[in-house]
Amino acid sequence: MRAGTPRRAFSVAAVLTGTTLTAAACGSGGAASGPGSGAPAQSSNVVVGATSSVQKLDPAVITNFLDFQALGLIYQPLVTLNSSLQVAPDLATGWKTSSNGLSITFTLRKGVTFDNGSPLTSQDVKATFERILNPSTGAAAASYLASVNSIATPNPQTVVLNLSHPDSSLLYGLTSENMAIVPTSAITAGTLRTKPDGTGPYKFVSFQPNNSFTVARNPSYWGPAPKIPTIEFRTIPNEQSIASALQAGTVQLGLLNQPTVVEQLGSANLNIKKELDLNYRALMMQDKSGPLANLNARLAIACSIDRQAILQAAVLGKGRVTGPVPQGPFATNANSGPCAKPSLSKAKSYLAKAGMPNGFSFTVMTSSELDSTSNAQAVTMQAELAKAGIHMSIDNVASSDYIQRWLKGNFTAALAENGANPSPYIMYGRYFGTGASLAVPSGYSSPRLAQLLLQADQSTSASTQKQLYAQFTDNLVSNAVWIWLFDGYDYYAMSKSLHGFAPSPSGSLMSLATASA
Amino acid sequence: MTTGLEQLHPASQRTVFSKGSILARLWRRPNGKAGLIILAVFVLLGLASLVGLSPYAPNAQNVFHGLKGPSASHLFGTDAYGRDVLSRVQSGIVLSLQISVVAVVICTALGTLGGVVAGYLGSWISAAIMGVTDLLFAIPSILLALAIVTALGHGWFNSAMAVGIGYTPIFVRVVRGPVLAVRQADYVRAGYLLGYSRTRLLFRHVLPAVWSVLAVQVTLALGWAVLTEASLSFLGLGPPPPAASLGLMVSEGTNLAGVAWWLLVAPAVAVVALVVGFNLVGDGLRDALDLAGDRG
Amino acid sequence: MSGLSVGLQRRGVAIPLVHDVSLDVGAGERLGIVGESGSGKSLTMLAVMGLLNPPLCATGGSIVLEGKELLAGGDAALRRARGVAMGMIYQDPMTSLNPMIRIGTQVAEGLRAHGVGRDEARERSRKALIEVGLTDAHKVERLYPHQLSGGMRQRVMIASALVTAPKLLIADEPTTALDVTIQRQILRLVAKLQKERNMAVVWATHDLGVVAQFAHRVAVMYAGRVVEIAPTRSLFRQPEHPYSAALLGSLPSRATPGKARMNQIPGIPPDPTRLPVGCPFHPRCAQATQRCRVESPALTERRSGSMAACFVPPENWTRQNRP
Amino acid sequence: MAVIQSPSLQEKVFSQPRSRPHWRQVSTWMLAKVLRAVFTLIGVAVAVFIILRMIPGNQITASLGVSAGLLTAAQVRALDHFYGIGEPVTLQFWHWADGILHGNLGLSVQSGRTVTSLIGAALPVTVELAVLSMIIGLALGVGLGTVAAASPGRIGDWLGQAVALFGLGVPSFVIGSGLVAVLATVFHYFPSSRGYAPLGENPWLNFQQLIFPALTLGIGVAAAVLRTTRGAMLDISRLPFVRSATGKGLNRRAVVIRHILRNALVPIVTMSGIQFGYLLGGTVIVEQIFVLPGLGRLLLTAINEHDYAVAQGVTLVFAAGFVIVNIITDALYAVIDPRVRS
Repeated sequence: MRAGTPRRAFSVAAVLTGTTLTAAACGSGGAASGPGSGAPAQSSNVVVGATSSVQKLDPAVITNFLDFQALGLIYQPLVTLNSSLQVAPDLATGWKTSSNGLSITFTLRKGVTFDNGSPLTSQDVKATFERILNPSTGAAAASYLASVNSIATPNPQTVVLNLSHPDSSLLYGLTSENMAIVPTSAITAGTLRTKPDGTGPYKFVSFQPNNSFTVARNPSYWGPAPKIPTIEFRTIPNEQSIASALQAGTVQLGLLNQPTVVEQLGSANLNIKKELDLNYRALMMQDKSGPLANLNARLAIACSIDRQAILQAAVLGKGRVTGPVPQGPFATNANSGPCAKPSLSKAKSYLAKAGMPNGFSFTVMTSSELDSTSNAQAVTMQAELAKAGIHMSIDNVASSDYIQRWLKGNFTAALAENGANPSPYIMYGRYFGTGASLAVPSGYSSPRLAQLLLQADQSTSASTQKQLYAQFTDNLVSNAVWIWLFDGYDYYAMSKSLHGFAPSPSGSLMSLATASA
Repeated sequence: MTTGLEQLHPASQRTVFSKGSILARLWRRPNGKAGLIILAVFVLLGLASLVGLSPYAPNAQNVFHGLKGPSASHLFGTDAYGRDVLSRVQSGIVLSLQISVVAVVICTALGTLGGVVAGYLGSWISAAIMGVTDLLFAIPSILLALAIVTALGHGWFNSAMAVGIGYTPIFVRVVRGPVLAVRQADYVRAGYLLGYSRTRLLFRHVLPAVWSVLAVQVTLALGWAVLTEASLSFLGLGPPPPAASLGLMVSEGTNLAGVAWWLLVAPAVAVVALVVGFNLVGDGLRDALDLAGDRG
Repeated sequence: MSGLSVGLQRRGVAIPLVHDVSLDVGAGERLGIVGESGSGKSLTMLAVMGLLNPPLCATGGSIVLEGKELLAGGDAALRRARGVAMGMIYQDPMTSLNPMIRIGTQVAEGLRAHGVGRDEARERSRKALIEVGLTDAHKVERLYPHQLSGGMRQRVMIASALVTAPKLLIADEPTTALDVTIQRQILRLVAKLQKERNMAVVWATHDLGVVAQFAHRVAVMYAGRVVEIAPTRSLFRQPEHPYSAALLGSLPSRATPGKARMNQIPGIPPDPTRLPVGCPFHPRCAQATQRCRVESPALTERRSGSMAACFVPPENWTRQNRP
Repeated sequence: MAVIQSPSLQEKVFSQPRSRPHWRQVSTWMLAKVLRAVFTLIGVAVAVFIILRMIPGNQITASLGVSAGLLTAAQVRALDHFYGIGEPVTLQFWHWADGILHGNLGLSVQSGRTVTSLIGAALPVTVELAVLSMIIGLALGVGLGTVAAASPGRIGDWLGQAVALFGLGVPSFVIGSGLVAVLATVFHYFPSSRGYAPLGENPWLNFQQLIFPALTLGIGVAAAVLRTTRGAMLDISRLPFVRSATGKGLNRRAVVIRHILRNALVPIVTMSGIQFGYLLGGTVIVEQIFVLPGLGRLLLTAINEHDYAVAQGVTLVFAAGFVIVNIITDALYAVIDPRVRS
């Protein structure tokens, strides 16, 4: 589904946040940045061209990448990620973790109002979180709040989360746009599915499914007044057409993924920025039965695969080979482990150790609907593996099939594009933690992994965490639990008239709030 | 007596099934000749890849040699993954023909059965069949195919099913008309009066009258099937990649038309050639068999 | 009309279908043309009207109407002559009227095409309808052809041919599709109108009974040729061509004309594209001599005032073929 | 032979009308048509309902993707209830059918809007596209077909045949993709990048946005109509009444238009009706290529997102459109052909 389905509609936990790059750091004091501040009318409107369309308006249940980006301009969570992917203030100006790690106290920002005019209070935060935890909301993001026992609101500006156990990843979870604070009145009225009501620099104007989504400047925004009067997200399914719309000047910011299209734009009168996305591609394997239950067989696969070639095939080399944690404070070294560099002789020796010197066969499940590059990855991988005598057949299925089989673990191996997070616990707790909800698709479990994750999450010392996560990822790689492949770029092509926009590694478009056109 | 009756039978005097004669008549028609030539060129081009006569394996990648224009080593250039476009188009033709032929077999079988039964038996069976036909007509065929492929999943056979079922109602109608007419024709009534069994009349008299209509319709259906299959895979509902499906190649080519026009042009030409080829042969056949009316 | 030939044009080669036919008809005269189906009657009539559709076309000869040459005059001259100078009644009244257009419009159409105003055209066409016996013309003109009977349609056809008051009326087997009583009526009607207007009428038919009743003169056609032209009386009394004689012989009684009787002539009419060498009738002719097999006879004057194309004078005929 | 396969044109033109010659019976005939159409629509509703439920997965996985795995059992139960997928299928169908009878096509589970409002927004786009395509197709098809039939074997005829060959042979997605590629890369022009402009708001931009997709679809219609027109006119021009009209001294133009074309209208209308059906299907592809927010795009997205109510509603609308066009076609016969009317 080239046009209908966005490339990353179904990434697990694509953790996106409203990253207010300047506002979060400087508070309301940083308003004097950029030309013509205080005279916001000087900027013209901006049209953002994207291949996908906004699908849902309720922040608690969105999964589509563009939904995160568009609603990020309207809704804000308590905390956000800054450009180095660390937790930074947003609607909460500060937070304090109790010494035993069992409670976190947030101080809410003053002078914040929702679009309906009501002021932000701790009651809204409590109601928002309780709504997410309510099963009938159906919010997958409820898992972020798994450690929360109770929510207290000692006063309108203070929220206390009482935890069942220390949980350092909770803060990272709270940066998700799914955790954005919504007004109690809208929850009661049940209007959130059709009428967004947030605290961000922009407010909702109109939504035509499959066509456009428009927001306008929020005059009562607590941060620096946005300059661009309205921002429209327009669906243009073909990247080539986005490119021509950029050149024609009908679109000011194009969200692109295809390096070929971007290369073609190089000579045009446009600025192009790129940012590693917060996703990673991996070959997930079911390690409990079949040929891949054999560690040496998995290592043989790992050693046969040239990840650089796969990167080249999938995205023309525009990206980075990666390990389990691609970015952030706990990022892993992509070139560690027994098979960081491809080696045919190593692969052969692993095969011999596995008792299958002549290789073996297995099938990989892919869905080019979900990830348009998966086919190129698979075909390249197939050729690499064949050199070592491993025969991999490709089963490319429709997205609905893929999801169904993935959830049931009904595959031997699968090429996946999964959402990453600066917190390894958030990324992998669901796969390898105790009682992990995605233990079935993960296909591998070991008490050691679960223990490392838990220890790291409950540790209050940053250095201990770093050390424990390093052990965790080493364990993953040396056991070839999965094979981590690469991290690609997101491209932002913008007309020269768009000033002050800087993409963020989280994919947030929040800097549009301080940009001008 | 029997021979006398058989002579009355219009179809028996024709040599519709003597292959040489039909081909020769087709060849004498300018449209038939052009169609046969086009089809021969492209079908042979496709079939050549089956016996290993394509320059490269259709899925062989050379990622460091992607998006190169036409050259001596790659006549139609390479795609983004460095695959040889000519080889992929060749294998795309095979896939397209494979799906189309199976689809046409399906719709011919279903449609002829339905049309003969509806036309010959009459009564409530006929009403039921025509009701289903109406229903299938009322859902635009591409939507029908879309729903079927989505429901059954991707794969060449499911594509063939989807395309075939979409065309079946046309066959039902095309077959039912002549069957009805023949059933009421004097020579069949005469046969009935002579005490021939219904089955005998059906096979000796009714069906032969339908052959030539069917021959034309099958050819046109092939063109239609190629077109629909390509449309489906253009929408991403065809056989999944890495299978070289012509529609999908066009779709991918559109995205890269600015950097690599050959990615769009080569598969598009192949689709068009197949469709036009089948249409021309169908027209030629209609002229050669002298079927009046029913144009377009 | 002289030396008219009609051919089937195919890939630049003309296959002749009508050979060198010369006929003339004067004002107030009724000329009958008889012949079997496929003898070239209709083609000749259509050629005169210039209504041959490709690939058929007039390949030679000339058609002169009131001193004006039509074949050489081009389409425009022909078009002006149609309707005004000559009108035609066609073989099949069922299909010769446009099913989608009201009768009144169809009759008036010929007038409108020649510059007559709308109201006048309607007036005259109504009159013409009344003239042909459709007395409730104001009703008929609002009807469509399918609402009329065969006889009525034929009357409408006659009305639309006569409405422009042509000098020459060509009737191409106009009664074939009608039953006998209606045939009679139509025949009488045309005869009456012909007399009133002093028109020239050419009436093509395969029905000798019609000819006997109607025509002043008769031309007999066989295989695209005129084989005999004679005043009606003399033809019936003394046919000068064996074919004419055979035709007459196939009539058991003049009161019961019938197509099936024609089969009494042995053999079948020749394929026009594969005519035998010599006289085209010789394979079926009891009188044929050696000469007939190699040479084609031309029309020659006979004592009786007829013209016939036969080498063998009736005196020399064997008994069985005499009328 | 030809007679047996299908009635010859002569028979078709001169056959007795299908209906009995009383207006009351004509209206019964129309009533029967409408009744049959209603049954067809019910059939379509049932068929679509079943087919959609054969698609693997459900609204939850369609909505959340693999994140659905993160849901707790309680959440899954709540969502089952919300989407109404916990109920037996028959009951689901009953609820849906009951809603339709009350003018309620249901709720889009993805966007939270009513299906009626989504269709209400998309329908005008598709109708406009279809009508524009039909106009282009008919103008080109009947025009060129008449020229071709009037001069068989001449330049006009060859041109017509070439257009027909092109229109029938080149799939709309190829034409559309080609147009987009050329417009975008050569002219840097992509009208839809400015967002869909409704006809009432910005007619000029609306025209720019619709003309290329309408051309894409119209070419196919034109090709089929052209061939029908040409064929029917050639056949009709051999019929006796054409000769008799010529014999009255009418000029060629009057004969061609008043007599030949007039009689060819019935097959042309038939073919146009059939083409309209194909055209409705074609809008799915063309709306996708040219980014028009019409029914086709709505349907495609709905199927992908398992938005059953939307997909069902849109398919019903498509089928209703088809059925309505059929009825209009039948009514047109009566307008054109006096024999049907009387």
